[in-house]
Amino acid sequence: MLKVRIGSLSLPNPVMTASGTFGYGKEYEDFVNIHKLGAIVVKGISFDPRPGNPPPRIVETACGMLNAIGLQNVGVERFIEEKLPYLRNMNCRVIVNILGDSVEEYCAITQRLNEEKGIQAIELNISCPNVKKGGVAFGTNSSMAHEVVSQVRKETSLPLIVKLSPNVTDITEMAKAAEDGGADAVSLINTLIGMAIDIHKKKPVLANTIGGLSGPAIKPVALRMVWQVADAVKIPVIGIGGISTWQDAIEFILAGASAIQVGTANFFNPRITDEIIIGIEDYLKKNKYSSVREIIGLAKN
Amino acid sequence: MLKVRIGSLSLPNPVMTASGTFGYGKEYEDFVNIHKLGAIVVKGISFDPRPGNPPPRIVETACGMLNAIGLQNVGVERFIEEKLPYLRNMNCRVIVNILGDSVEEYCAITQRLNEEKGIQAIELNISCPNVKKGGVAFGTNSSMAHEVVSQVRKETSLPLIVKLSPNVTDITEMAKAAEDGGADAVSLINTLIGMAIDIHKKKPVLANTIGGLSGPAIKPVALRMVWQVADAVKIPVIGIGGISTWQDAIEFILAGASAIQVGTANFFNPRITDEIIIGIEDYLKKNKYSSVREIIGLAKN
Amino acid sequence: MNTFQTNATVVKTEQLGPQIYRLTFSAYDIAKSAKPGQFVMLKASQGLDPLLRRPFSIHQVTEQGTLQILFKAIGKGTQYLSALKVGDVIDIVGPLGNGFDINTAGGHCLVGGGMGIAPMLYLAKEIIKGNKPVDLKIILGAQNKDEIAQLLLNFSELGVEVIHATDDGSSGHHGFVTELMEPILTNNNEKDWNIYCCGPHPMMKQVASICDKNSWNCWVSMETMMACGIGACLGCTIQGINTIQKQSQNYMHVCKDGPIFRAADIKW
Amino acid sequence: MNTFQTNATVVKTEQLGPQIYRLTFSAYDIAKSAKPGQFVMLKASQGLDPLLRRPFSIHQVTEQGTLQILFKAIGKGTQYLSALKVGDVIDIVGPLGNGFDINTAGGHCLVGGGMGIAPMLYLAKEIIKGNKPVDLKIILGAQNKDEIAQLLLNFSELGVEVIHATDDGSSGHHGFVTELMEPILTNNNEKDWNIYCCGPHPMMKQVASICDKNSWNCWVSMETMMACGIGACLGCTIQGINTIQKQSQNYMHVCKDGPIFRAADIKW
Ligand SMILES: Cc1cc2nc3c(=O)[nH]c(=O)nc-3n(C[C@H](O)[C@H](O)[C@H](O)COP(=O)(O)OP(=O)(O)OC[C@H]3O[C@@H](n4cnc5c(N)ncnc54)[C@H](O)[C@@H]3O)c2cc1C
Ligand SMILES: Cc1cc2nc3c(=O)[nH]c(=O)nc-3n(C[C@H](O)[C@H](O)[C@H](O)COP(=O)(O)OP(=O)(O)OC[C@H]3O[C@@H](n4cnc5c(N)ncnc54)[C@H](O)[C@@H]3O)c2cc1C
Ligand SMILES: Cc1cc2nc3c(=O)[nH]c(=O)nc-3n(C[C@H](O)[C@H](O)[C@H](O)COP(=O)(O)O)c2cc1C
Ligand SMILES: Cc1cc2nc3c(=O)[nH]c(=O)nc-3n(C[C@H](O)[C@H](O)[C@H](O)COP(=O)(O)O)c2cc1C
Ligand code: FES
Ligand code: FES
Repeated sequence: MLKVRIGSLSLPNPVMTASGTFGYGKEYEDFVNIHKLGAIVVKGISFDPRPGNPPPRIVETACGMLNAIGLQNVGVERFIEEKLPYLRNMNCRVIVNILGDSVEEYCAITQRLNEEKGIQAIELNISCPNVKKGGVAFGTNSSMAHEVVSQVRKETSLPLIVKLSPNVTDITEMAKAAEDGGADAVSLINTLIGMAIDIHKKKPVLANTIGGLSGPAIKPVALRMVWQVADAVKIPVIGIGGISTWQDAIEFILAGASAIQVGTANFFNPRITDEIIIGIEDYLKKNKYSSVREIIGLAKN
Repeated sequence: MLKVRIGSLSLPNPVMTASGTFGYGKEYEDFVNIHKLGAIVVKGISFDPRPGNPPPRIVETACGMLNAIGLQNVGVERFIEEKLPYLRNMNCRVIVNILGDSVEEYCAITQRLNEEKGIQAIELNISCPNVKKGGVAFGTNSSMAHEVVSQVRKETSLPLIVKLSPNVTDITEMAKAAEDGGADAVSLINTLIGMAIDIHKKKPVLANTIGGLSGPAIKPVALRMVWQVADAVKIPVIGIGGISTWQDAIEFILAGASAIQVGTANFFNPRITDEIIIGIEDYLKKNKYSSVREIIGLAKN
Repeated sequence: MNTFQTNATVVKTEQLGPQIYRLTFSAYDIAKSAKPGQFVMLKASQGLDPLLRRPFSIHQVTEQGTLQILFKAIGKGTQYLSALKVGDVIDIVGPLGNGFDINTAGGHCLVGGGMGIAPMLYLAKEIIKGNKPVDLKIILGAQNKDEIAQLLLNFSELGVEVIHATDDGSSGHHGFVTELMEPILTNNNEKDWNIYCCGPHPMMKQVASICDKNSWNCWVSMETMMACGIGACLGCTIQGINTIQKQSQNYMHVCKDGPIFRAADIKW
Repeated sequence: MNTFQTNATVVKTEQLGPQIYRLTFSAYDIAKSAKPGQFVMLKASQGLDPLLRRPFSIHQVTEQGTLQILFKAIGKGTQYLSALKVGDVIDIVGPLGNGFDINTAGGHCLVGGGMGIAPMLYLAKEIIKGNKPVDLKIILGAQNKDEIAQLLLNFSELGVEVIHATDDGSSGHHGFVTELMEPILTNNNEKDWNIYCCGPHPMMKQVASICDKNSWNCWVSMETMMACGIGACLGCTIQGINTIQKQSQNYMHVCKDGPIFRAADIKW
């Protein structure tokens, strides 16, 4: 009843965890049946380990939070050595979120991941600045996005999901660039760029000045973008942004998402993904649908 | 102590009301000393009256709301006949927010307002779609923004404020276009585009499908944009977006805003603007500043 | 100054049915200037969630300056209100809207369904106060006995005819309030009925059509989502009928132009 | 399974000072597996504001499976908690973090300032339980008498030496807790002191430096903003010292690597 397909990838249910909000899976083993999740998208992996930004890295905002973790991660080698075996052992479906400062870095990580078993898909986080092209983010320039997607596409036959940034004038243009580049699916949205100021210290709260806004606050923007992108591309759309209840998840599916990712809500309710799976199933039963696929994009009719 | 200047316009304090959230001023006379406000920005005025969108027009979201009022307004003639005399009588500082579907409409409204006394400034809402140019919004294309600003500039010697849309990849580009076009100030942000879906009806909640997201939820995005724009232009910046407490107002001023506008907060706390004026004054005293101008952009040092 | 923002103190809390609550506040200024059919906007959270105030009809006011609302706990805001205790303070804006115009000519019939019963107690008292001898009939509807039993006690104290219906037949007429109107009102020698109605949209639509057929005056209390309650946001729109004078989109605003409208002015 | 998410029922509420509260919950699983220095994350709102859970040290646990927190109401979340009543239910995650390693060798000195006193009661009890005869000194600090008077009663029941300081001199030593450490500990024949410290950052920094000077072992309980409390968000970063093995940015995470750290590992 809950089965969905993302390109060649078949998932038992449409509920995934969003990158950077579920650690490497193990962090939630006491709260959630992690092997029952649609998939776990792990914290973004770069080629080399990254220390991340200096603290403070997070601040709470109205119904949301800002983070400037700075993509701290263990790097692809240690991920494979230290984190992947556990997830493989637990029979989890693993999607590896990758990031790079250059097309070459994205490709190198992909090559390395290709050699490993137990990875179901790769999610390309294109919100990073391209250091070679003057720091403009891959995710805000459609020709750069197209370039990185098509290069990575050449490196792997794993399903390739491209994760879009919402900080653009027209997200459908970015989605189309990803589709043209050979993506099997797009996921959206990443965080909105925001900031907060400490009025006592008279300085930005985050050491990094700006950070990514996530949580329930951004849900309306995310839902609108999913709605637009679902109209613009033929590949499946994965909805992300502020999903905190099963009702939120249903909204995204009705808007055209084939699956959803839960991010910030894991922090304030570590059991939320299990609850959402149950909630979706109940909704389908009460509304007499036999499959979640029947309601994908239904609000468009 | 609270006096600020926006170009040639001198205001007793930096607290204004945001267009569309304070009616034509009179609606709040029982709650606020409206003549003591820095200024009242009235509901957006078009040349002819507009009926607005069909209902439902609003929906609550997490720490925010979506509206699709559809720019319902009485048109410039009835505004001058029915609304302006009251505000003039009350000795309020009036900023008229104007909107149009073409450069000509913006210019025609400006010409008409020019003939009237009791208007302190014009705020150009450039978030409307340009019907002549295929419906692309003036506010998301910097050359179209430049065009409309420079044409309106020719029509009036009143201070001209250009109100920017946040739904762009780079808001500083829009701000610079406004500055180049001859704006005396920029105000930001207008609403983020969002939507909500009714999972029982399986349809968008708003009759218009999409709407503008406002309220505390968007404050981090607004503050970040004000911070960026204050660095990018030399003209004063007016901060708008989710301001609900005097602390929020201080954050925007520290980020570089010379004045602020309060929007959605008027709805849930009709007395809020008075409270913010008092709060700013107290903050300045406690921190031993003699003028609000001393703290504009202070968080940048 | 006839609208107020006050921090009102809860002086009494009652649970009248499964999810039905009644709160009494001391809010002197609001109570003093209120009239039946008007509403108040309550802040229904401590923080920013839910963000917007919630509108409630004024259920009763007293000489002592207390004010009552009657509500069903159906979501976040009303659940918050249902947990308030005596002594708690709540931020309240009102009185808002236009209220019922009590017609001095003819007989009066009040039709309340569900929480649409709320404004009817206040209205009934005002009608009784102003008109002697009074020709007043009250028709109330609810889902079941539990929802209405306690409220009936309040209405029965008025000394006028009160009849009621429940959806499940557990009390009163088994069926809809609309089924009770014609039998009661058309058998009556009084021709010129003034019908005041508040309840779910389909019920009011039905009442409006019955009144239209019988040429009775009919006023209804409309509900919409509201952000401000004072005419500033233009969000609480409903569609009026299209007359020759009014253009095709005759939008009216529930908080300012209503919540009480002549049923004949509404596009149902 | 050693971390739990539970809906705990409030079984006791106390106000111990002007803004100081103590809550007792029945949370059997958490209480059973907790150790001193660990913390819990509480949902401190009904809705989404505030959004994130709030971290609190475990103040005491009982055999019966109750768990206590001690806190100061300083903002939205703690104000919400301070208004909880017996019977209210609260969503709680724990026990979290690493807790204090109780060194079996040497004497023990607990230094708690402000709400940093919270974990000290639990720690003191555990030290007393495990070590006989016990060489335990407790030094507590607060702003004034009102803030500490009631807490002192709890500590005095332990039967060990408790001394205290207040900023305004209204009770105990007039000054900082840090001023009390050396006079008490260096005059003592015990050389090998284990210092366990929790309090405001400047105080802990000072304690760390005193310990360093005297070559005492020192553990501190660090505070940062936390989103998840379980090592998932990587937001609760602090900077560790730079050693040759560790690179220049030796970031540690308070919720997983701490909240208890060896003072010598922190970049103060
Ligand atoms: C003029 C007026 C008078 C009213 N009088 C009463 C009354 O006397 N007793 C009573 O029980 N209810 C009354 N209502 C309805 C009451 O306002 C809603 O039940 C309440 O707002 C629901 O809030 P919630 O947070 O509990 O529910 P939510 O979880 O927010 O929503 C539950 C449902 O209520 C609707 N709703 C939410 N907010 C509003 C709003 N601001 N305005 C209108 N509808 C809303 C939603 O569309 C949704 O379908 C009145 C409404 C209006 C407009
Ligand atoms: C491991 C740990 C143990 C703690 N133990 C105790 C305790 O036993 N007793 C006690 O009174 N306090 C304790 N605190 C501090 C307590 O978490 C904060 O006082 C509380 O989160 C404030 O919430 P608020 O909503 O009332 O305040 P807010 O209005 O949110 O903020 C007030 C201040 O508290 C800080 N703060 C807010 N949220 C957090 C957070 N999630 N983590 C850290 N700091 C935050 C803010 O930076 C701000 O300066 C502990 C903190 C940590 C990290
Ligand atoms: C603390 C934190 C860390 C994140 N790290 C990553 C990351 O490494 N890679 C990535 O693509 N997205 C990252 N994100 C973005 C989320 O995956 C998600 O797109 C975003 O938070 C919006 O969803 P939400 O509102 O449900 O949190 C991070 C978000 C948060 C809050
Ligand atoms: C109901 C409503 C109507 C609005 N109408 C207008 C308008 O007519 N013209 C305009 O420039 N902005 C309009 N806005 C945008 C506000 O002026 C403001 O830019 C935005 O709401 C963000 O501020 P806030 O978060 O404080 O509300 C409207 C906003 C709302 C909520
Ligand atoms: S609720 Fe704002 S105009 Fe009616
Ligand atoms: S609070 Fe999330 S990693 Fe520590």
